[in-house]
Amino acid sequence: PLPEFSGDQDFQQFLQKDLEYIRKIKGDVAQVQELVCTTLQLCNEEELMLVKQKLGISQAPLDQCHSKTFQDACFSQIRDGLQIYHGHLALLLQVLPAHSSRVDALRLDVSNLSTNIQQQMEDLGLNTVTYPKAEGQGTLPSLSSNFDRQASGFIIPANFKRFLEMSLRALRHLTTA
Amino acid sequence: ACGWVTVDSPTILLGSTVTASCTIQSNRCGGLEGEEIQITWRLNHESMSGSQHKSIEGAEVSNLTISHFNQTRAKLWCFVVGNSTPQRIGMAEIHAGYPPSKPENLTCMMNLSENCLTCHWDPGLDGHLPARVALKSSKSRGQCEVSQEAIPDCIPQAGQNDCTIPRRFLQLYQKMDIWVSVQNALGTAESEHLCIDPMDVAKLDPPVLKSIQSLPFQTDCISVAWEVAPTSSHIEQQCELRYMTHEDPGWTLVPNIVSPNLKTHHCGFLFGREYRFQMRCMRVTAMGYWSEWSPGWNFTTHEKAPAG
Amino acid sequence: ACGWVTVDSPTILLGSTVTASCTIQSNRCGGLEGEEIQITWRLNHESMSGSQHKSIEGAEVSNLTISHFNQTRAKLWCFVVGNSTPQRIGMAEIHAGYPPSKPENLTCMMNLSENCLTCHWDPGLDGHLPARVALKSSKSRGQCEVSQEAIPDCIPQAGQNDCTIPRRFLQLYQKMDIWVSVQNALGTAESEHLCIDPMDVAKLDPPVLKSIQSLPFQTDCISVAWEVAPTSSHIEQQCELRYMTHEDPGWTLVPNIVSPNLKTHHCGFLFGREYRFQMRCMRVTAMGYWSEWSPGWNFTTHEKAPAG
Repeated sequence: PLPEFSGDQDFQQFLQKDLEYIRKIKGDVAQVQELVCTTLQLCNEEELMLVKQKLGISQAPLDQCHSKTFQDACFSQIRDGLQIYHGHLALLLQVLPAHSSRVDALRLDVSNLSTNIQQQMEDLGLNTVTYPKAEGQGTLPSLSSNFDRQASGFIIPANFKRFLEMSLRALRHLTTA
Repeated sequence: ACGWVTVDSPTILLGSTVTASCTIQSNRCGGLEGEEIQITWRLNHESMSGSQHKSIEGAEVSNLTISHFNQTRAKLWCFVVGNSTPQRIGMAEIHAGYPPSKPENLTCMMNLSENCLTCHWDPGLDGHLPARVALKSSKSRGQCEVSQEAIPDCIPQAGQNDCTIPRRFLQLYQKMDIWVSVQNALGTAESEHLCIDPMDVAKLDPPVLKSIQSLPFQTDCISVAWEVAPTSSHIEQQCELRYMTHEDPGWTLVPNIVSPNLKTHHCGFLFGREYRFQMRCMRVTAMGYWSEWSPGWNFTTHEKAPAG
Repeated sequence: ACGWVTVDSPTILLGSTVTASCTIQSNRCGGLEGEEIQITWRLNHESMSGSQHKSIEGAEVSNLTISHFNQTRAKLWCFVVGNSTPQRIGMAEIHAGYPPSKPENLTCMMNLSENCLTCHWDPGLDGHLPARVALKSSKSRGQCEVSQEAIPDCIPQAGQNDCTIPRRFLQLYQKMDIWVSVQNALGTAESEHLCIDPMDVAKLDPPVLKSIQSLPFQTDCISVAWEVAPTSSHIEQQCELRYMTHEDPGWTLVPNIVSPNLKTHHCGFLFGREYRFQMRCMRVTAMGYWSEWSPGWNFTTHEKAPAG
């Protein structure tokens, strides 16, 4: 039911605000990745393929956003994915203790954006149903060693940045500007 | 008790009338038994006398009326005059002032580097009374018709007419309902409500000039390379450049330089002159505030090329 | 788990030897099955190789020994080299340093206006390890043989070698046992103990010069009126006055002016000269510290009286 909305002025403003906010959060995630590199010496994702697979930290789903005909479900997946990453990013408070205020600020932005999307969907009368998550999706594995925690401290922001880039592409389709 | 003072109200309108009474039960005041009780008053240090009579229960009562009470704070003392020094028996504190006036011109500004929202207002007339001033806000939606989660009051420093709401209480990119409330013993006043998204009242941090060159070579044109501030690189901005020479210190303005193209090109410069350049930016939607001017950058254009 | 690193101890003496082992159970590492496993190490960014062998359980184990370990903090990474990019499999953080050295020259000073006791010490060599430094104290009696009520540790600001014990923890006019304790992963060290009464190490607030006059009239004598600081008016003090002229800027000192006689009289001053006076005070028992010099007071002596 979305296409005829896309010309609507409120909807466009809602999109512009979300696009700007996602760009801001993406910039902040890049800064956190820099901190992970300088502080934890973890800079290259190629070196962590094995441990990533072992830990099984999956990317939050955005499959509903790939289809040409834009679905309410895509907004729901963006909103739910943001909540998942808000939870996962808490791990960074452990592995970057000296930068907790920056991590807190990032998580606050992530939860604000998720709330904004939820409210805007309600205001625009979109279907706000939460899609069932695949088993284990969204929950972090138990991290037994310091290495596993620090490796996750690299993997989570890397996943989240890809998630934000996909969200940006999906929402840009809808802007008429 | 031996004696006490009552006033109709401890807080009154400045210039109105105060009525007070002082009651003395001499049988309860060790040392006054059987003495002839004479009651006098003192307003701060100014002596006053009331009308004294005996109450049904046999206590001595003095009533005092002060019209056009013109002090904002005063102590009203009740004395009993006996053989020795007049004795202070009771006291009442009186505050006089005005109900709070409506705070005006409420404006707010989002500071992107400190990540907080600072609001300022004009307090209007001084009520002369202890007042509780609070910047109130609540998260909202749409055009703030429905308030959602209330946010803890922001209490300004004493005597200050501004208050800063920390990031953790803000909901960015969503409307917030913000107003000022002033309350004293004589009433309450509220400012107009603002319905704003903090990011729509952001003051951007200034851009940074990266380099200035004479381009194309040997022409009167220059090319300025610049960058937006990192704290606002996610915001589409319109910027303006200004330059001046020491000889005539008026600024020349070059408007409508839109980010993100980070090079801007201008001609018509004089040869062999030292120019000073600065740039500032604002949201392309013109919402919010201009940034401060960037740090200045001095550049001397090359001498005119020898003719032919 | 797929792989892990163990070290004999995560915190070692700087310059000693580190032995570490990395174990890889390729059957537990999805994607390594059947591959020939080669283990390499990296200390921070520096590549290293260990001696690799197969364990009884069939796991690949590499042992690494690093002698004269000279970094205070390092990450020891274990990599498995397969067909693709070498994969990080495990890591151990190593801290190296020294046991804490004994803090020296512990001194304390009681500030009478802020009513608190500030102690300072020399920390000695840096142990390079996270350390807990605390100024410990307890109320005591006599010469501190028996400690009584322990006082909460005073934790200095990071990197600071002083700490201030607030008034509520102090027992004035009674001995207190005070010392510094430093603890890190390799040991603990304690300073000498001080057994002091805070009031015996008080730094008095400076006295105040009230007036200076040529007295008796037309002589080369002057009379200085002064007062001790209100915060120490209950303490018997010995003070000293100093004065100088602009012409020869050396100070002249007048010692042993004992409070409470608040006027002091001196002669031998040159006529028609501008002098600058200051005063400071100390406990008459000479315990504690001199106050700062009082604010200066300029006084010009009268011209010489015409002869006859």
